[in-house]
Amino acid sequence: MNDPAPASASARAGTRAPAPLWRSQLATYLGLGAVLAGMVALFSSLSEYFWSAETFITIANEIPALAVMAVGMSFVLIIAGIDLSVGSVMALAAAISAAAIVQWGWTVPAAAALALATGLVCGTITGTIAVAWRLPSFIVSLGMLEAVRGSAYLVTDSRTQYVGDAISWLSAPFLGGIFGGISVAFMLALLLVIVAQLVLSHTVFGRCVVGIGTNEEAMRLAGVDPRPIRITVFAVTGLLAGLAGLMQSARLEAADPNAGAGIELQVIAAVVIGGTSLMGGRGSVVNTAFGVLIIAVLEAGLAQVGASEPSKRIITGGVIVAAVIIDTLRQRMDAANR
Amino acid sequence: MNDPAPASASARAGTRAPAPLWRSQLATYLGLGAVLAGMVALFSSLSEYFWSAETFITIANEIPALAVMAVGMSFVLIIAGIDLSVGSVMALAAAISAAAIVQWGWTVPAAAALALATGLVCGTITGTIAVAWRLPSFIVSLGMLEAVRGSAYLVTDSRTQYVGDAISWLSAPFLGGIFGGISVAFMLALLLVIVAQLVLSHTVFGRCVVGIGTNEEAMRLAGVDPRPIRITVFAVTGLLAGLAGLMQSARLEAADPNAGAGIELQVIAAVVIGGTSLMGGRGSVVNTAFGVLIIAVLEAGLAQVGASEPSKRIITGGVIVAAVIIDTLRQRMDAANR
Amino acid sequence: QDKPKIALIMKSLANEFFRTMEDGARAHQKANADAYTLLANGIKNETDTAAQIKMIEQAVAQKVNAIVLAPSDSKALVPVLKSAIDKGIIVVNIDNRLDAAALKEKNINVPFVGPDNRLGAKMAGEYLARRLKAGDKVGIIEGIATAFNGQQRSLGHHEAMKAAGITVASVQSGQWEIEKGNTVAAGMLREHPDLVALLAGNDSMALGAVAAIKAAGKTGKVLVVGYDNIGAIAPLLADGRMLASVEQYAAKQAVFGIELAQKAIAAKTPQAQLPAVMQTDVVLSTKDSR
Amino acid sequence: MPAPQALLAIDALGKDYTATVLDGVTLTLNAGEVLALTGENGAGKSTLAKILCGLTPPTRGHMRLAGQVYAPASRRDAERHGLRMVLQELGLVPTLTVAENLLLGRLPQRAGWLRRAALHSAARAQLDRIGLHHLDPATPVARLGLGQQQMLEIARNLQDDTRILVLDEPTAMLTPRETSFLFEQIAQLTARGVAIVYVSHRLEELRRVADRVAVLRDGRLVDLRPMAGLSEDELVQRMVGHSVSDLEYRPRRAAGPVVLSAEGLGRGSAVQDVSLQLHAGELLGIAGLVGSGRTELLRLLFGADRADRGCITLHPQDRPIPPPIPSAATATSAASTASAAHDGWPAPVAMQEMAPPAQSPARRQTPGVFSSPLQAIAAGLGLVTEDRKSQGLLLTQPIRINATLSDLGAIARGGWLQRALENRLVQSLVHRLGIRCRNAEQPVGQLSGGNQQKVVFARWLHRPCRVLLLDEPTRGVDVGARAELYRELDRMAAEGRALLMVSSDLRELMTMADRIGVMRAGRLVALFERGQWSEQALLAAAFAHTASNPAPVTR
Ligand SMILES: Nc1ncnc2c1ncn2[C@@H]1O[C@H](COP(=O)(O)OP(=O)(O)OP(=O)(O)O)[C@@H](O)[C@H]1O
Ligand SMILES: Nc1ncnc2c1ncn2[C@@H]1O[C@H](COP(=O)(O)OP(=O)(O)OP(=O)(O)O)[C@@H](O)[C@H]1O
Ligand SMILES: [Mg+2]
Ligand SMILES: [Mg+2]
Repeated sequence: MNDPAPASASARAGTRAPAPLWRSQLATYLGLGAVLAGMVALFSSLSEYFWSAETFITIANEIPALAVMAVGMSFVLIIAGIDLSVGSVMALAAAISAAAIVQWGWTVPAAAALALATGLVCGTITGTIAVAWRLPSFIVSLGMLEAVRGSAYLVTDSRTQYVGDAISWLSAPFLGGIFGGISVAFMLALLLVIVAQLVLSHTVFGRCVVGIGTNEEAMRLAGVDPRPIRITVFAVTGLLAGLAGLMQSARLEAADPNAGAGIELQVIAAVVIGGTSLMGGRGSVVNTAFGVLIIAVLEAGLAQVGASEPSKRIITGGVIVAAVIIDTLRQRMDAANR
Repeated sequence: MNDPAPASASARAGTRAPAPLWRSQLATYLGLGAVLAGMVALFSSLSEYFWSAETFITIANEIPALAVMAVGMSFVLIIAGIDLSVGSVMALAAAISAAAIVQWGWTVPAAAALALATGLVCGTITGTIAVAWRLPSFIVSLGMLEAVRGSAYLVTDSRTQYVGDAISWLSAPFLGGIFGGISVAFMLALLLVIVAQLVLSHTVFGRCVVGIGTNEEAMRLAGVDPRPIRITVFAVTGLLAGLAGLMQSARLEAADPNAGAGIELQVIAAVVIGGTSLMGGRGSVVNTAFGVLIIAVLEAGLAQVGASEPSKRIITGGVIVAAVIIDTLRQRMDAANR
Repeated sequence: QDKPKIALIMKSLANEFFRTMEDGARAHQKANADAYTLLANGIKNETDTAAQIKMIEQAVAQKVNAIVLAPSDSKALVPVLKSAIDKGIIVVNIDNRLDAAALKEKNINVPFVGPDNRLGAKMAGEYLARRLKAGDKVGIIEGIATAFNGQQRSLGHHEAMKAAGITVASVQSGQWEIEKGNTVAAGMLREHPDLVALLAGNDSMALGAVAAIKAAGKTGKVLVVGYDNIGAIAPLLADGRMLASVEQYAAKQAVFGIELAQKAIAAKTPQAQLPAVMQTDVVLSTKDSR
Repeated sequence: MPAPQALLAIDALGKDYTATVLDGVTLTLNAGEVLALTGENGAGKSTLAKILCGLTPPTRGHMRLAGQVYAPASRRDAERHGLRMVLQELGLVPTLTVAENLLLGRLPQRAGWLRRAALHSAARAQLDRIGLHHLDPATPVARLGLGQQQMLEIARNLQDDTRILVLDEPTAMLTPRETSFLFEQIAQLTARGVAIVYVSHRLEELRRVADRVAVLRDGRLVDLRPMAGLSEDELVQRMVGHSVSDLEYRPRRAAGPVVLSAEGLGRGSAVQDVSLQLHAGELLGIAGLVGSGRTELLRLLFGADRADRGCITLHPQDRPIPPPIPSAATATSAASTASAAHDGWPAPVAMQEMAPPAQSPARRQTPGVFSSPLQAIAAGLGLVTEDRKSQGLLLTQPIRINATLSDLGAIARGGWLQRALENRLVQSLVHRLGIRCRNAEQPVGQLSGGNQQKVVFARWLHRPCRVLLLDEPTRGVDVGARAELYRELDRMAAEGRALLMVSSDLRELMTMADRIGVMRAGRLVALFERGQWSEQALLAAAFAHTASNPAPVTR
């Protein structure tokens, strides 16, 4: 009909322009960045050789498996699920590819594909069961944790499989070492973090993941079927756990059926330190990467300092909580200033 | 206008009168009861000696520690929290009481009180940190898991402490064996389950726990301060983990600083199998007890059958998922019939 | 010139055996404070091979002169050791022997200082067999099946039983833990009421077995042997609830390893020329030997 | 005029979040009076109410209660002083029972143990007061409809020790019957000397209950005067700053061909044998009492719940629906969703055949109904949900994400979101509906109630759907914005869409609808044509106990 009165319209509609996106994005990394910097400074002062390119390269080459699984777990937590089976899946994928290379004489690419496929299948099973019967993913993935670990024992006959350097190109220096000794696996993990962040914040799929994690019913009524999306998230997480298994056996040149026992808590810790909520709907992959770094630096630093086992545990526990407290306080400050 | 039409009124308020409370309550145990019965039948057919008083008494005496922790965990999950530190707290409580008895020469009651106090303090710390900074209890309790385990190593100097039969009255037959060999600990756990269920459904505290787990903001607005209730739930869970530690060292006559590593997942599994939601607001302690029984019977049965490690794992995983599926289907049928 | 720096990397320091090992090493370092500095580390749980590799890498990054290692896995650690050796670091293997084939494939020589787990287990088994008669039934509670020393101990137990004509009715894993050992033992006792002995792969599981025997009301009727001779079992050995355990001098193993590394550093012996094996003692520990 | 001793005196009260939302509000409240508080969405009404009841502290200013300085630290504290509030947003705990919710925070107990008998009798008494005689106090709240929940929320605050009762849009979800129960209670309370602060957008209600009216605009008190003698037009003028004419007489819209017809639709006892036809270009209103099954019916039509019986048929249409916001949509939606809508349907088909072939044959499917909202949306339906909090919105997410939720295809290319496109679209929606917010990045949870409702509506505004189902779409929306929503509905109808609107506001239905169906106890009991209805007749149909009413007139 007629025009809305201009005065009232402008009063009602958005007044201030939002702060530039990149600035608010960058600010979210401040808290965890500070924790990380503090830890590096502390360990450098405690241990003679900590502040060295070698140390950092070593750390960089240690994290890909954890990082890759944490990327998948970020999506799982954002969609308000949880996946406890990643450690087992990682072990099974490594074991199967080792068996394929050593026992069945497969070529390396075929075996690698098999490892990834194994992870994919495991993840798909978890996701499908959880979705089909609308069960909590906690319990489904706990069941998978046990069953998949059992399968890993079965495949390897409970013995570590020696693979040799067939797939060690994954852990070899990237581009013949132009970045120091930074490995191919690290570069792959880095790439994955970036791609995953883009997918999360810039694709329809990512938007649906966030939406389902926030309010599944609202998404359903908005015409998004949550089921295939949920399954996809678990399937991809399985796939990434499979990739982590490959990375691990490339580095160890062996597949240990016990590998990754209990690593799920570490993976989840990394994601949660990165500010992703266990209740779903909120999270960032880049922050997860910070969480991974914090855990890796802590572990490496404590080992270099040669802390006793009890103090290692106590310090680790303290740092995990402190990191989250600092990050939370920073976020609140930030929210108050907006 | 004033009198509501009888016809329309009855149509609105749900036409049929609700079934008597006890009947619908009993019905919720059907699904898990069936799973349990199925498992017992299966193991009895597989093993000559499974169907015997001895077996059941042994199982009964193995479960108190798990059951007691699961009671606490039920409350934690209902309030939409999680406590990963129960295993560590159990170990620390056992270790401290062992040290008190063996090294410092304390009397048994004093040492037992110390164990309970230790658990209470650990739980209170977890709860208080989570509440004070509004942090996810997952991450706080993960920190505590590490820190408390470290303390257990510190107290025991990483060595298993031999306690002997100082506190073995806890695992001794109840009332001199009038119930066969059923132990004092089992009776205590049974009592706790009953009391906890009553507290949950018949006290103001229990109703507040359910309310906070469902909609914390609504409770706050209704004038219920969620913070002390949250802290209490974690504190009690710590206390119960301390009690579990005592039960454990009474039974094994030794306190192992590594005891209960990873048991948190088992405890949570028992609670979730019992139908308690990880998202909070829903749960029953009696159903948790069923979950504990399922896990205990499964473990004992597999050990008795002498299954190989891989098959143990695979079967365990399968049963956990199957139990939850069956229970879910039964609940849905029930809801549809109402 | 700095003192040489030696890294001692063990399995779980939460495990009594390795705590003893660590204590021995620290005492030795204290006594030789001007000869070398020690960096002792252990992993969180015994199977966390990846974590142990990280520790080796951190040690290399810290430019240690020698690494004394109790590997958590006999194959998976070999590649990282090879790269350490290539950097001129002396590597000595203690406790759990590295896989010969893997070493050969990498073309390296790593001296082993340690006990023969199979022999130790066999000794315990033979001591037990003397109290039993042919045709008796026993159960074996093994450690984690993937662990090399677990496998070795099981082999030793089996060998001794076979030699004496005793039937092994059941073999299950107690995952090295007291609680799991207890559950498994209880199951075996119910399933085989005529079981006369339990052979445990370590003392924690033996403790669990003793509790299971008590719960089944069979104290004194079922014999138990363990392994490692931890402090907590002393009262059990004394009153006969456990028959025997195996002492393998944890403290000494690390010290021998360190001394070997020290000598090699001092004499600038290349890794390839180090002796292949230095067997350490395993001794039966019984009521009488204490 | 006002008694010398005012019960509550508010002096220069102000509140800042990041922006100032309330400033310099000064007014007094006398015992036994009803003060109506009105104003546009986001004017600060709820904020003022919350300050009164201790839910949030004021940034500036102070209050005096019966002469004493009054600065409540919490809702608890305010309640101790006798100030109670019915919140705009429901604050019930769905897993607890009706009785427990009613007495939450003061459950009868002995040494911590609940006294169930006392609890239920106290709850019973409170329920009776507000006309919920039939409700079992032991029912879990999760099983109640929204309207009943709203009644509970009110019942919860009808306490004997109340001195001031603040009602924040208590009737937004209520039908005349419930509303009159509420007004009875208000009369009793004021007779006892209780002061009432009544927030509402329903102007005719204000006339019925209020003694004085206070108008807020942009956080400032712009008017405060006795209700008597004030015309509605004047009131609107003061609220919005210009007059709004939504009461004009409107002729019946020209109905197009049938777009959707439902035959014998039913689910359990909530909806029984509903048959209706939706025509292109007209608006069918649905009236009925709280809990009469209106929401359930919409959910069945939309596939949000599965119907037990019945059949839905979609009919083809020659006239394509143009994308409603050309600026943003033309460029993009062509690729994905719009094309489907443009093609139209080949022939009248039952839903069964409409279902995508991907549907697994193994799954049992009642012939002819939608089995999921996805199917319904693909077929050109849309639903503005009733419960915006639990079913409509992603509360923690920004407006931007919420507003574009139902048509992500329109702002994406090859699965990648086009941020610029999205921002433009959202900007235009925000302007078009006058959503009052800081910017499009503000989480919806921070918006005022009416503005949240607009966001839910916005979502369906840019999607070219043929049939739009609206469940209480103007719940909590102010008159000005309401007129804007009506304008959008008119435009949609003019474009040839079929609209089905459930509303508890009879006046709204009588203004907007071309036909009005009345539901009672799950059945569609009557259907009136424009011109044939009167408020009396509609109410009679909704209340009648017997089936002696005019049979459904289906054309
Ligand atoms: N927690 C908050 N943080 C930031 N802004 C807020 C918050 N709560 C309310 N506001 C803002 O304050 C303004 C006033 O909101 P209020 O809820 O008082 O409006 P209202 O008059 O009740 O509107 P309605 O009629 O839509 O309910 C709105 O612009 C809203 O966005
Ligand atoms: N999940 C459920 N379980 C049992 N009964 C339900 C459920 N949902 C709704 N009902 C009942 O179905 C009937 C119809 O409810 P519905 O919400 O459709 O009515 P409505 O007319 O839209 O009223 P309201 O204004 O309350 O939304 C009511 O009696 C309600 O209590
Ligand atoms: Mg409001
Ligand atoms: Mg409704």
